[in-house]
Amino acid sequence: MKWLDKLTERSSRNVARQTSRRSFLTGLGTVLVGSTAIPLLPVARAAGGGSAEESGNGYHGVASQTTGRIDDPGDPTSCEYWRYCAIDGFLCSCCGGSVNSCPPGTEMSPMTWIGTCLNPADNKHYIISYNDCCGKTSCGRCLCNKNESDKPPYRAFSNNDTNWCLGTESTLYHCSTGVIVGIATDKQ
Amino acid sequence: MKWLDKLTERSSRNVARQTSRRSFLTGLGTVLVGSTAIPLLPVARAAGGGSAEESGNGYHGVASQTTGRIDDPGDPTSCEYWRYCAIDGFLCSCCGGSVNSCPPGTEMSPMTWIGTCLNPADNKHYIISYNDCCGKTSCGRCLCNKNESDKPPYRAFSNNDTNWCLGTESTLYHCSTGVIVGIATDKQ
Amino acid sequence: MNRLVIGILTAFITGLVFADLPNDPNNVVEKLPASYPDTWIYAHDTNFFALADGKVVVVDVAAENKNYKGSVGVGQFGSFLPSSTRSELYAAETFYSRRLRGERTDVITIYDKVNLAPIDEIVLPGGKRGQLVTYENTLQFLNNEKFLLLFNFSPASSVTVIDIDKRKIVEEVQIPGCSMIYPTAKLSFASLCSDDLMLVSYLDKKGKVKSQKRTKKFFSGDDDPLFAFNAMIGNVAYFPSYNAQVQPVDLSSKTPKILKGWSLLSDKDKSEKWRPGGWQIITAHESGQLFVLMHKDGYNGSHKDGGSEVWVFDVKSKKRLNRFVLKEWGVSIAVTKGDDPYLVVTNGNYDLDVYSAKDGSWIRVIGGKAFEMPMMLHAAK
Amino acid sequence: MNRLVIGILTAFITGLVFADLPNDPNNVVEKLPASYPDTWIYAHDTNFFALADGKVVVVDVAAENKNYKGSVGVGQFGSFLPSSTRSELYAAETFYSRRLRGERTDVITIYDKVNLAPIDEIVLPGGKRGQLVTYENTLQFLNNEKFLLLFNFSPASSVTVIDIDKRKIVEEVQIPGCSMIYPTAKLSFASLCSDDLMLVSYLDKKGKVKSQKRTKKFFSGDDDPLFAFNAMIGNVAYFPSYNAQVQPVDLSSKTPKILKGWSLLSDKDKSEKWRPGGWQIITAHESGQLFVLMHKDGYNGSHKDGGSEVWVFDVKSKKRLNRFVLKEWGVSIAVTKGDDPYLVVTNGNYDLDVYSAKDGSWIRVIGGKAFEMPMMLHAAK
Repeated sequence: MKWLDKLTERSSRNVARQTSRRSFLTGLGTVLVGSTAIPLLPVARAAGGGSAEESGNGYHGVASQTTGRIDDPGDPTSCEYWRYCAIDGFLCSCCGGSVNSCPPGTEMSPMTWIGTCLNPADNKHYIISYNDCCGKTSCGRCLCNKNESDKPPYRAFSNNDTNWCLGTESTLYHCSTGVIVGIATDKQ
Repeated sequence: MKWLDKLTERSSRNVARQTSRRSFLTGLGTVLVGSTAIPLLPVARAAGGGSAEESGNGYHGVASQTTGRIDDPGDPTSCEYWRYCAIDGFLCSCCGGSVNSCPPGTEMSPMTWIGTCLNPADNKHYIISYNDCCGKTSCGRCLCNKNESDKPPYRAFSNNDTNWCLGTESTLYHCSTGVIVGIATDKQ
Repeated sequence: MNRLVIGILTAFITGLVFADLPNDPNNVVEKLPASYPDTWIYAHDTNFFALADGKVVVVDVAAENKNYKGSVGVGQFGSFLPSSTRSELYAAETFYSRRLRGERTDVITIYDKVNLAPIDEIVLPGGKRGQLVTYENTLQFLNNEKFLLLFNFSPASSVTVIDIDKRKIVEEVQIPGCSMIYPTAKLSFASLCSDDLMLVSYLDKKGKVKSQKRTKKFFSGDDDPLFAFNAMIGNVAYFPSYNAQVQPVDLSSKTPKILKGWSLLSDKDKSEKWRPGGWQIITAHESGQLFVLMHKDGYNGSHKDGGSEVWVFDVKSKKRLNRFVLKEWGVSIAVTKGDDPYLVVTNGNYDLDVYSAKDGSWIRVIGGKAFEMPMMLHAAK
Repeated sequence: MNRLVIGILTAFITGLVFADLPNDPNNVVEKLPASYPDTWIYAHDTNFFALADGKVVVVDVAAENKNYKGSVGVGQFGSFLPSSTRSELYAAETFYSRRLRGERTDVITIYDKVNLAPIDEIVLPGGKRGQLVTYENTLQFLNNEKFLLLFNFSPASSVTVIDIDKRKIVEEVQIPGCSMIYPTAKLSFASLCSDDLMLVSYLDKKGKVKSQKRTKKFFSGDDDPLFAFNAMIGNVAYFPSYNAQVQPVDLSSKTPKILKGWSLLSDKDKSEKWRPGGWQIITAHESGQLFVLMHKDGYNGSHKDGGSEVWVFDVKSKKRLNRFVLKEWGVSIAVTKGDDPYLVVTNGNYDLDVYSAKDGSWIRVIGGKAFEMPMMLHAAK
């Protein structure tokens, strides 16, 4: 299940933290300086002031998590977490699941699309299987769209526009995981 | 079909125009001065600056309408239009219908809840039947909740919490009309 | 950080020799405990922008992190009720064969708490399930959770009695002109009626209706209606009115005892026109405290406007103990049970604000588009 | 206005003697014309926050007022296609007996344009309807709209051929490793394939597959994939690539003619890394103009980021004619036909911005929660 970012007004306010440059939102009052988005418009600026409610992941009302491993760095509730380089959907880490497990009552899709993401801790590329969790309505939380090496639907298994809730009892899409299935030996 | 205002971030920005004091939004950065809501917080203020896109109805991206009658004053796409004193739902005027007609492909509910609203033009109270239009998913546009003389569900025909898509082929609620069915002779 | 520092850090980190991260386990689906802690609540998202697609989210309000535990679908003005004696959840819904249209099927779905998965369903005939913006008292237990009672509205009013042990419908009780289900004694329930009184329906052990009885009139629907929401402390139901009266009704015996009402307002409060308002505007803690969502400058029609403050009352002394000024405008409120209760507030952004119910201090916000409109908050009972 | 002025105005207005407003007519439901003007578009709202509950909204982009004409439900990654020869609309959807679960039924529903009401449906066996974020080429006509073709993905790829006159399925064409339906001549269609070429499927007059043929390789899915969206001018399909090449394919004869590609970019554009990006990133006007949604500072993965500008090209001269700076960041674009074309842009707030397609001047915004996510805009053809 793959798609583009939903831009509620909320997300456009939290533009600096919620979205990387890889977002529609770059057109809504931000400018890119290096890899940091700086809000420019008054609306964005007014809302951009950090507060205790804003965790580093940029999703208002979603607290940060850690993997607990120094060799798996980052926040699994953040769209910037390294495994999510080609993810497209709601992060299961925000929905009662985790980076590699589905929320209760959903079914993990046996078919997936595959990404190859760089782990900044060991500088190795890992093969990530973006298994969808299926059978409940859209989670709604932590929508994240990254498209590194995403291909069009005619390269199906590298495509994140497809509803990958396939081979499950129900094709309703709920959220997405990012499961390590191997090391990409052919990448540097 | 009756409910409370949905407060998207957008609506909280347009607080001064979109909502009267009869809204949750009065808690979100506004203060009441007479009958006009004045935005106080920076966020509300930044967004409160009018622009050509903001019609008098306060719904961004919905242009104003008139009834074309001097004795039926106001804008049927505005929550402040006099007939809507006890409405609760999406205004059919914004959804392909009008104040007294349903959008194509929906079915008008034969059962309704009833309000009594003051027409400021002739200072008379009219009996308004809030017929729901049914059979399609939520219109989404121009959500408006007014509760003048709204009663709890045990006074069913004066209650706007009930899904009045009753006696229709489908109970899916789409939008609400405000149909004049008579003059309220017993009110001053 | 400038490039040099980043370069040094990168060199440092990549200089560490890590073993490859292991492959993740395959096909893991989370489970929940068979019974939930007191700090877990059920947030019912009515989702007005896609009404057929509502849901109930299980939320741990005590947890800063991973507080979204899971969800079950409860759409089309559905009703929801968690069991406290079984590891089950009940959801009354309406389905159509073509989602928005086609053949209608009303169903009570039974979910298990561990897997949040449907384990059975009871099909409801007649297409008359009451569809209202989420109210607590449209789906209730009776007889120590042996019976499940569902409110119907077609627009004739009735209550369907289901034997949950047998998962069978056993009765339909007509309650003309009345609404809602307020369980009284073991085998009876009251309903609020359009003529300013309660109708009490008495069942036999099989769930069949034995008799019905009307109380005297005890409020005025014309002048100062009681809200259909109430809060229970012990066996006493506290119903607030539009104009901030509280009407206690003792539901411990078969026939409700109408107790003496009192006002939430001081003279100063009255002059400032404070009133209860919002959706779920009242909640209670078992220690005897009543929490009411209040707004100033009330008027005809402000009773669903929400509120800026939650007022805390001691029901014995009828005194106001506290006045919590909310961080964000409130729409619905619920208090969790136990010694360290939380006050959970659906705010005007439709996120949940979590406060201490003891001193009103704000603790955290839970949201992030987890809900479109969590109108109803079910705390464990 | 001060109170005095208001008082005077009130006295003036109420001093007028009005006859009572008449009662409104009863039970009126609007109708639409049997065929729609060129300025009406279909905005397909994929609605990711309630995916089962998507819809298509009919919008008159030329009207300031009353521009929301009506809607039909198209959910669960549905596909949609309006007819230009019949007064009909087609929607391919997936339903479940319990909304989110239960028995699956895939259906093509036929709506009439006048009433936006379902008039018939074709049930699709096998539970294999392709579910993707809304693409134009998953549902297409062939043979002057006698055949309706639907893309399946299970993950085996195939195309179901439906005879619309008879409202019957006549064939399923296997297209292994390929995707989408690009009609070529009267009885054939092409699909884009994973091995960098097109597969062409030839049907007989009854809709049965006669033969299939692969073109030579003409692009590189590894290095610079073609988007699956294209824009048609006459019988030539213009496919943009991730890196801003345009690949024209002449679809007028049975076998597609791969024409010479060209770059949208000048050397300066290239140094600024301009690229097409967004969802529906390309559209055309029949006069020979191509419109492409562009963003700066492109990188691996920016191809769905949307864009700040729409660039206008003349396909004959391959010159850029115009460069429209959008008022709001764009996600999807479509141009209406006729002498006064409009450029319609789904913006980052998921409202529709309407521009003049001639000079790029902004005209109006159409929104107000009419859509959650109108990813695909179908203009009349």
